[in-house]
Amino acid sequence: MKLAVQVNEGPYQHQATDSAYHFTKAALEKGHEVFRVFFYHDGVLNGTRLTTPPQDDRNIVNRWVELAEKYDLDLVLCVAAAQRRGLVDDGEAERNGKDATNIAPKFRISGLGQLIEAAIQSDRLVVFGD
Amino acid sequence: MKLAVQVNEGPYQHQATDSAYHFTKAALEKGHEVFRVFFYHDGVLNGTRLTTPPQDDRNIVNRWVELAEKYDLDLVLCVAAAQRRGLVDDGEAERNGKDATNIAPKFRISGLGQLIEAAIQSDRLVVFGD
Amino acid sequence: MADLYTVNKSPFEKNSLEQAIRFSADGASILLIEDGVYGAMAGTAAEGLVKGASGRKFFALRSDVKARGISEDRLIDGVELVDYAGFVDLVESTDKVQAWL
Amino acid sequence: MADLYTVNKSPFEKNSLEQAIRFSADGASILLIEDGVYGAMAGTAAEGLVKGASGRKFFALRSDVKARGISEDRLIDGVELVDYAGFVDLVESTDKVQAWL
Amino acid sequence: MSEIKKFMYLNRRAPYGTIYAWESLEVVLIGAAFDQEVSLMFVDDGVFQLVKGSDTSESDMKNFLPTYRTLGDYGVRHMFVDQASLEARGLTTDDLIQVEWEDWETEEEVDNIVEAVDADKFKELMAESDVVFSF
Amino acid sequence: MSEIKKFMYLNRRAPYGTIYAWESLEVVLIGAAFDQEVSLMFVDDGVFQLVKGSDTSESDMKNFLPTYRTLGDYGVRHMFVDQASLEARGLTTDDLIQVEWEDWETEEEVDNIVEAVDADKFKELMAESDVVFSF
Repeated sequence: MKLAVQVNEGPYQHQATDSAYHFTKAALEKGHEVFRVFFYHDGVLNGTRLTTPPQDDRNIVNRWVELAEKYDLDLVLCVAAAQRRGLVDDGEAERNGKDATNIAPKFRISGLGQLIEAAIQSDRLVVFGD
Repeated sequence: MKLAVQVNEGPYQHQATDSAYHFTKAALEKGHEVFRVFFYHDGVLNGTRLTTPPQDDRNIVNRWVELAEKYDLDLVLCVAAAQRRGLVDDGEAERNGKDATNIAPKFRISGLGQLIEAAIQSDRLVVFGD
Repeated sequence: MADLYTVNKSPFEKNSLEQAIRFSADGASILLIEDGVYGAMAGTAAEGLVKGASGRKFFALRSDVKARGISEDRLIDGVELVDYAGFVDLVESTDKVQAWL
Repeated sequence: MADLYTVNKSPFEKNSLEQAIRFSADGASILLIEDGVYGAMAGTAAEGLVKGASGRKFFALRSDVKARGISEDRLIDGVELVDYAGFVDLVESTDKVQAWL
Repeated sequence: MSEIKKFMYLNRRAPYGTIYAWESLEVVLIGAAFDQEVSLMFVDDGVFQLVKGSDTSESDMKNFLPTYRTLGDYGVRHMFVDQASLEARGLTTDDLIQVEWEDWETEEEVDNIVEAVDADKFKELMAESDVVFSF
Repeated sequence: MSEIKKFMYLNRRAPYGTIYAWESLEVVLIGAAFDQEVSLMFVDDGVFQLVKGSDTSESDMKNFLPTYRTLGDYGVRHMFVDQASLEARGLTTDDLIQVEWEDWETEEEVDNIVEAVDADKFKELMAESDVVFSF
């Protein structure tokens, strides 16, 4: 089965991103293909490398990064949502005159078309949100 | 009247931060003192300088900055909440080994004690959240 | 003096208005903001909450009412519209603020 | 085959479970996750939602049930606990997923 | 892959209090570039998204009601509204905006693609859909 | 300013589904450094925060139930639970954790500061408070 996953909430505030991570990991471990994880709304905040969660808590951003490294997962942050919430890569920094970036490795910023495409190409779309 | 304002949500996702801004501005314009605006939970995301909202929409971060410049407002981001969500100033970057900062001018990162102190020192605490 | 209660949730989505009313003392002021202003609409399944709450004074934030396309003639009788300056005045004229989120 | 409905809200906080049931077709599978697992508790004012929904199969995510201190003997009869692998299987064995947030 | 899928957007949130309604609309607009069959469903407080007369001049927020009116030009064929949700809120379809639709090839025209449906019809529509987007 | 204020923390959210319960608790812990009179009120799904038996071993989340048990040492004098909220959820105070309290100066001890109250008592408590924190 080919899956598309949509994440609507940021890390820590809502459990939605935890659920999305555990679901995605379980699907990959069962041998399913995850075509793309698309981060929308506050979900784009999953893609910042600047978090420092408490040592006795899970590291939500790093978990995604490690999963992406292991399974060559496509982690896409919606560009419009990212601009509103201050999620920036090199290209965005240059285009919008920002003096820093905060995107984590393995994440990329792209358009909403990537969500539509994922929904078309995949057998199932699974949405996690508030 | 001396006011403390608490903001629990980030920009754009929830209207809470809009309400907090308009309320704070109205209080200042009426001549009240705003002892502190304390940003907690996702509220810390109000303090990033990396946002680029659409040109036909309000710029929530810049509104706070301008209000702080005009009225010498104390805008405090909770450090624990900021660490979880990737809000970083120079000190935090050094302490946690981060290679970039994203805090906006006029905001500062400090402890939760600043919220308690604000509640003690002020005549009213007004909370805006989801 | 009694307290000011702020309610920012639609009464159709969450019970915040119902609970704010239930736990408010006589003489309380209840201010509806954000999606909370839907609680001020007449003719809905939730109008009984405000209509049945005697001894409370209800306010709604005008800018939020207008943004949601609620015309003044659809407001429950007795609900008073205020702007943010009026919100500040309510905070000043009451004992303290309770946010029912 | 029918659809899989995911519900992540407490039935005491929002009507998502009620609506998912109301709009679900006969044979639907309804998976309770996150705060949605409170809908699987027996003896609550909301238990009628699940108990009264004949023709639907209910599941609850075990890790979320356990995190909230709901012991298995307090679950409504017929609610089946699954882990994330079981969640994936449900997605595969149904037509599509509807998230009722 | 040239298969045409049936997309259903499930809208259950009031506008303005949160961004979900607006960012959901942005997906629909972008989705027009793809050749899919698109319907929108408004349930619960989602029906408030279509209420006429929104005026954001005093609230410093973007009024996106006009954008809904253009959806017929963005490949949206149906906008369904849950009748029970309307009734609970004291609303009828007269309180909602109208959205026109025209097929540029066949010149088929529809005055208003906003339509109230009951639960049975709703179930049928959801069952026929291939993908459901929730926000 | 040496005035002692009465702080009331209003908790209406379930644990784990969102971070509000946990980050609210962090405020209470930090607040212990200030000499205030602190009470906590649990209403609606907030009562679930105190339910015994939480086990997060399978969910990779931090179990913060033990922290509530220590609140007596952090200057919290009262933890009130809305009786009606408990009943709607099929719970009694037997389902909730107990929290001990001891005054180190007077050696006064209380076995359990968790107490169910009705709406009238609730109103009274809120009226007596100087500051209400909501999360």
